[in-house]
Amino acid sequence: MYGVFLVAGLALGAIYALSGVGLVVLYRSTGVLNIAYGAIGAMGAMLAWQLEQMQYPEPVAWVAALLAATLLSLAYGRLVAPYLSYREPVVKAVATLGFALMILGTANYFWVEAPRRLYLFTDAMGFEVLDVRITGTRALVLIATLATTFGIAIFLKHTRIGLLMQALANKRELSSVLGVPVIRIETYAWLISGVLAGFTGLMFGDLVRPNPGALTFLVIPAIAAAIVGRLESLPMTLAGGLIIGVVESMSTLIKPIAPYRSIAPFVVAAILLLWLQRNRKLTFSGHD
Amino acid sequence: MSAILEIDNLNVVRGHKPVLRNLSLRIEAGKTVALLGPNGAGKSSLVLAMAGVLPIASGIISLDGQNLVNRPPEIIRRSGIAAILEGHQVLTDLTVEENLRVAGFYLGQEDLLAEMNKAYEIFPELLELRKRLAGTLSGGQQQMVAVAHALMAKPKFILADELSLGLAPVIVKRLMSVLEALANKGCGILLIEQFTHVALRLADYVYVINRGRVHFQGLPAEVQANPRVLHEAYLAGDFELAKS
Amino acid sequence: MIEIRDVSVSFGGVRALTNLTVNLADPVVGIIGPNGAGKTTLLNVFSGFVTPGWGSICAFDTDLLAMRPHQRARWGLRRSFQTEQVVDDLSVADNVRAMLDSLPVTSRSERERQIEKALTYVHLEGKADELGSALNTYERRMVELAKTLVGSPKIVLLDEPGAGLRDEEVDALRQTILGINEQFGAMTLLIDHDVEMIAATCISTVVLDFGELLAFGPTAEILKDDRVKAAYLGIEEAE
Amino acid sequence: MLLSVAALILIVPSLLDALYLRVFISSVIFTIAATGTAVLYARLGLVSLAQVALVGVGGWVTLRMWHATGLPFEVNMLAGAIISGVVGMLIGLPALRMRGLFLALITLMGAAGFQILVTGTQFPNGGDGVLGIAVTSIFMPRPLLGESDEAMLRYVCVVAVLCFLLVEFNRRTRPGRAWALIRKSEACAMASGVNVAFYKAWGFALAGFIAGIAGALLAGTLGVLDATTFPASESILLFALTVVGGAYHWLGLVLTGLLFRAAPAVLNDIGVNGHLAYVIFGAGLLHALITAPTGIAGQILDGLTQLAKRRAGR
Amino acid sequence: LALTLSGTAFAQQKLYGLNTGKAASGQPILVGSVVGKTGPDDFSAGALAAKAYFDCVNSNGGINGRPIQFLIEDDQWKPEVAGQVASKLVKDRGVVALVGNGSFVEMTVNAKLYEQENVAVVASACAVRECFEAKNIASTNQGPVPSNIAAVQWAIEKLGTKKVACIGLNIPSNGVWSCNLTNEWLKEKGLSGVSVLMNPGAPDANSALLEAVASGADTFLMSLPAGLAQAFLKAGQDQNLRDKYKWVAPTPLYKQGIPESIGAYWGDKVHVAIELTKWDGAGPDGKRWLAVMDKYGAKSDPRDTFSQAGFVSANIFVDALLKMDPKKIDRANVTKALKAVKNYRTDLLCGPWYFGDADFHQPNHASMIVTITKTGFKSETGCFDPSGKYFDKIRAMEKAQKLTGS
Ligand SMILES: Nc1ncnc2c1ncn2[C@@H]1O[C@H](COP(=O)(O)OP(=O)(O)OP(=O)(O)O)[C@@H](O)[C@H]1O
Ligand SMILES: Nc1ncnc2c1ncn2[C@@H]1O[C@H](COP(=O)(O)OP(=O)(O)OP(=O)(O)O)[C@@H](O)[C@H]1O
Ligand SMILES: [Mg+2]
Ligand SMILES: [Mg+2]
Repeated sequence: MYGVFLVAGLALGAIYALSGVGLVVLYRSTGVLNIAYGAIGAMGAMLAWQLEQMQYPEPVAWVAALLAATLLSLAYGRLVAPYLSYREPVVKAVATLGFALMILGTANYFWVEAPRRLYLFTDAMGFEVLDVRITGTRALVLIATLATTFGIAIFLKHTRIGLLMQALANKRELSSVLGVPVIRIETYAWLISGVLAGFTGLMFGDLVRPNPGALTFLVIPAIAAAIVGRLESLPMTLAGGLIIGVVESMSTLIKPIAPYRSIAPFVVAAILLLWLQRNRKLTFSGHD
Repeated sequence: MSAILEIDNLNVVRGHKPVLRNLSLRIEAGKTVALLGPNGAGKSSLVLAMAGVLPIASGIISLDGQNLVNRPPEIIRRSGIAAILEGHQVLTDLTVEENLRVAGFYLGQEDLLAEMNKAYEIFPELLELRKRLAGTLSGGQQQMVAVAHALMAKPKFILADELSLGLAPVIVKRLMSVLEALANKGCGILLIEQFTHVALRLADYVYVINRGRVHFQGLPAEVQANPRVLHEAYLAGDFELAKS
Repeated sequence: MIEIRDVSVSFGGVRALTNLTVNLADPVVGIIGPNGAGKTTLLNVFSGFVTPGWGSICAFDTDLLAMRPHQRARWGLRRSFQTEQVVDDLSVADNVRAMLDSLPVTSRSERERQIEKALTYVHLEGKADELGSALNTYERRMVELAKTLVGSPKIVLLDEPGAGLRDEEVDALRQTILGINEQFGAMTLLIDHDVEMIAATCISTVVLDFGELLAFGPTAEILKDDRVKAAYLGIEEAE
Repeated sequence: MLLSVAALILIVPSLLDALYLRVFISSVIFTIAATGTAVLYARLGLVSLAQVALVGVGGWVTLRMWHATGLPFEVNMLAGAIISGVVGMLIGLPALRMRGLFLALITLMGAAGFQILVTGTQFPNGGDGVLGIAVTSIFMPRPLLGESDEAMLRYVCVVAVLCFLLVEFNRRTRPGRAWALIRKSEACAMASGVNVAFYKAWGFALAGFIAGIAGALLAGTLGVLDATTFPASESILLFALTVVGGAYHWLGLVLTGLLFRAAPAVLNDIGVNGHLAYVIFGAGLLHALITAPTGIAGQILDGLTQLAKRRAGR
Repeated sequence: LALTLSGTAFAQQKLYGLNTGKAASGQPILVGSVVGKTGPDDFSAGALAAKAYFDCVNSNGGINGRPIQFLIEDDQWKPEVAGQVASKLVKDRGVVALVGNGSFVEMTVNAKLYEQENVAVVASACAVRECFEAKNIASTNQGPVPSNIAAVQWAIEKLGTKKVACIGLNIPSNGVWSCNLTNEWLKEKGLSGVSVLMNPGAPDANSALLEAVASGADTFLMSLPAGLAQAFLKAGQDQNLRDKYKWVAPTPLYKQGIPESIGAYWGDKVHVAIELTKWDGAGPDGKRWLAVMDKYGAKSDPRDTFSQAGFVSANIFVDALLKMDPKKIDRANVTKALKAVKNYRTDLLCGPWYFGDADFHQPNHASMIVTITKTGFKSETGCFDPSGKYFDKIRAMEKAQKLTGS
């Protein structure tokens, strides 16, 4: 019994982790916590669904989803984000809510609520672990999460672009005075996170449901995973996402709290963060 | 061929307040120009404007005839003007070595290492600290990193704002000789210093500004011979203040 | 009278202070040393932002380290910072008043009297109602200084108060510091890289290097010390 | 100043039709809530993304109190405000060790948690026990002085003015100075003898208290509350609009309330499709954040000072 | 032949209201509707159908010459907005009644206003408990409780269900309420049921599914909105549980596009209790509904259960008003007339409809069962009224007040 919920929890956790990683990657390079991340992914997923309805082959749908999300991400990164670059991180973050509302409104306008289902070829595959069937899509999410976590961690650490991204996230103005081509580097970051958002949206569209509202606000539990990684550490974000998933799934077994299990991301994030901060002294101005 | 960095009739506004008013100034390669002035005169604003951080309302900044007005900071840096901003500005979340790598990222790998080693030679302290996050350094150590940033860029011109602020005398001396050496190699230097005597000793030419305007320009000897020049320039500000 | 015993601080692997032991008694004591010597760290130990690995500081028969930072301020410890901290949207008087808020000065008139005295002392009496944002660098320094002087201070710690000031202003600052003990009865510890200022104000001086005590004694003697010259002033070859 | 505000409060409500009476009541209530957000943001430099959730807490307690005791509205409102203040302080506890985006996100976690809890428990509507839900909702009556919509609008305006004054009083006295120091730097504040933890907690408690009042008024206006009013995203939006309106001046907070509640209502009233309204609203939010860094109020006030200067110059 | 002819004639007459063929030009009668359009789901289908019918009536003589001006307001799923728009309709515009309301929040907030202002509401999409327990609101749809119970009763009879897991939203007035009543009903029958509650925003239906599996039930009753029910089915497909359990659901899954979107995997395995009769019903009103929608509705207007319900609401309203003196059509009289409606019969509903003067309104409580096939829906039963105390009470009340007898 426990095993079943453990496996299901890991599968769920991978969902949180994957979007958490996407959030952290962008935040680390641009200082923007993108609340529109879910909405961008949702747009990709809806487009993929639409193309499937129009009988286009599946690869076309995949490409369209990734492309649409990347374009949206780039559009915001190039056209809007630079104007807000000198603002504090919280303002930069809440500004993306404006973008999220725009995307959500547009998506809802074109795709009025109706029964929908996104099919991916990975749905047909699957294997069993501890009596739980893991579909190809879920396995893909888990693998992709692991791959992006470590791939991007290595990329940021060992490449020049990674270094410049870190510099930018730290102090944008000083970096530009030091000669860092701000716009170009930020464009890379928005590009990478756009691709990730598209991929995440596609996966969520399949696993959750292709519904713009539901996908848009999934960003909030995803932020919980990112918080566990202090918006900084990709492996910790991964761990955070998985722990959150397992806790949420396992609390199904405790009757009185089972109906409230969706609260797990927030409780786990708050507790883990407080615990990770236990040795910190009072903060000094300018440091988070 | 000697490069010239020229500023002509520059106007800069911060908030709603003009901080530089029709300011003209010129730095030649291999020469050190001291920029003096009381607090709030606009010295730092000039550096920021030249570095491309502050928008320029009107006027010309040109490097060998190439106009740099309102170009992005990284372009200005890449064209050979390295500014050391006021207040020991470093990338706090990066290590010292990463700081230097960022500052010289557009050099080739070999060049980068060579420049980095040169910087470490000038500041052996930094070699020991190279794995530390710059944010945890002492004020003076951060200032060394800030200077090293500029050195990494192999600049044609260095704009140094309050270079000696917070540095021990031993380091200030070392820095001054570094600047001298750079000037000898053909680098033009704009030196902003509160310690007037230090600046005057090094400078080939002096500007005294107040309230965004040039009040005096001439040879350091003139200022040294006649300190009233400085006082009058400073007072000019107060006088205007009293009027307004 | 301040007794510093065996104070050691390390940040991770970095030793910022090593077994520092020294007794300070003069009204104005200087602290000098190369960059990264541990001067600011020592001040931070005083004000409680850094907890030493071990060691003790006993000031006027009180164990300083036993108190929480804000309690030390109430006890009579004052400090200014390497980067000034005047609040822009409070008036000059309110900047000073904020300090008095948490001190056990009960009567309102006494508070106002002290504010006035401190502001007069730093020659800002005419600017009491101006906002912090309207001040220039020198005036801001002076507001910081005035803040340290209200509410019967016992120890005033100043971290590079002269940085960024021009020569005449440094002169004025010097005079101000020299009068603190007489006017307000507090003992001053002064960090600065301006050796002239140290020489002119400090009766004795502590020299730190790599977190250790390099020398301590009357300022004039200290500045002649060869080791100090070599490590700090950098004039060994010149002479 | 106060006189002209009083005159406005007296006259305006009698000119409005039923729809806009309701709309303005909501707007004023969220102006009050935004006042709490602004205390933290403008005075302490801290961001709370849980304000709307705290409004919910205040409303919950107020309803619970009324169903349990039947005491007059004002008493229940005070209870709601106090409890919401305490909860606000608890959510703000991590603030003792964090600031900036992190702290904001922790409070967001609080808001998201509240959303789930209150969806499951719902707001008290007369059921037995603490969490009981009645078969037929019993409506909490309006406060005695606000029985009609017109009177209620006056009532919330007066409470809003009182909340402004409460904040202003705090700002001009000890807490205000302590906050100013903390905002500048916590180290500096501590060195000045400020008990940083206490005054930060005080800021959160005050913000929570004010949110609680807003919640009570909302409950008082509608008689029942629903979980759908208090999702986490609304808390984010309220903060964003506080920045857009301008957190540093009461005029900004009035604008915040109007943007939060009146703007969508106008779009709805003139028949704009709800989804398109989202698009317009989102774009407006971005536009305002970009073009008015000090908030719309900041821009208006700036413009006025410039104008005054130019007049004086002539 | 004669029979069909007279049938068409009857339909014709009703289709065109007064059937004058002339547009009404008198003083308009204001009628309102509050629907939850912008939000997690779109509940406006009922109002759109009502609008189509009113348009039809208006171009055929209106209400004895007076046209109906129909004002639809979107409550955006927000209680405050619901209060605002209801104030606008009831107080500012002075509507005589509301028709076709459909919302998750509106009825709770406005029930008191409607009572105070003495305005009657003939709703068509009530989803929460408060809607059925308000004095001035009566709906033509039946809500989750009868629908849940009908589905379960049929599953017991036809599929041999022994234990039911009711998967619902963790919302007291919706999922908790309907699942509790279903469980009580099961207990009364000597069987057992458990509630599996999930948050509306829950990303993953998988753990709800596993919880349901762990409960030991043999039948899953998906008392969820269509989107979530579908996600639940998908989780079931991922785990390949189709044949291990029985799958039933209340009305929400009776929706166009569902058979295609849940996929061929589920063909003939999911059974749905529907609140009104089938869309393709052969009855005159069923045909008339589709005809009106085609002629006066927009192409994009849904043709689903809630559209039927809205159409019925509008018919009830028009029929009531046609009997009134056109000069005396004001709110008080309209409310009186609507409350007097009883034993209203139409082939779109399984039973007779009434408004009545009670604190509680559940006039529609009989259902039909359909099975989702690979391509559409297949009827399993005709109309039937579920057994049990819950319904006995309603039926007793109907009899006592003579609301249904002919
Ligand atoms: N961020 C800012 N926004 C608006 N005005 C500013 C800003 N920073 C400085 N100023 C104003 O610009 C003017 C010039 O300041 P600047 O810093 O250039 O002077 P400075 O000569 O470098 O002085 P210091 O010796 O104190 O460094 C001053 O009047 C100052 O008030
Ligand atoms: N938070 C910290 N983490 C790690 N190392 C630190 C930290 N703070 C200070 N240090 C190190 O401790 C040593 C002493 O620093 P401190 O700031 O006391 O120097 P200082 O004497 O004030 O120098 P300066 O004259 O440059 O201000 C330095 O090597 C510094 O890098
Ligand atoms: Mg300067
Ligand atoms: Mg220091």
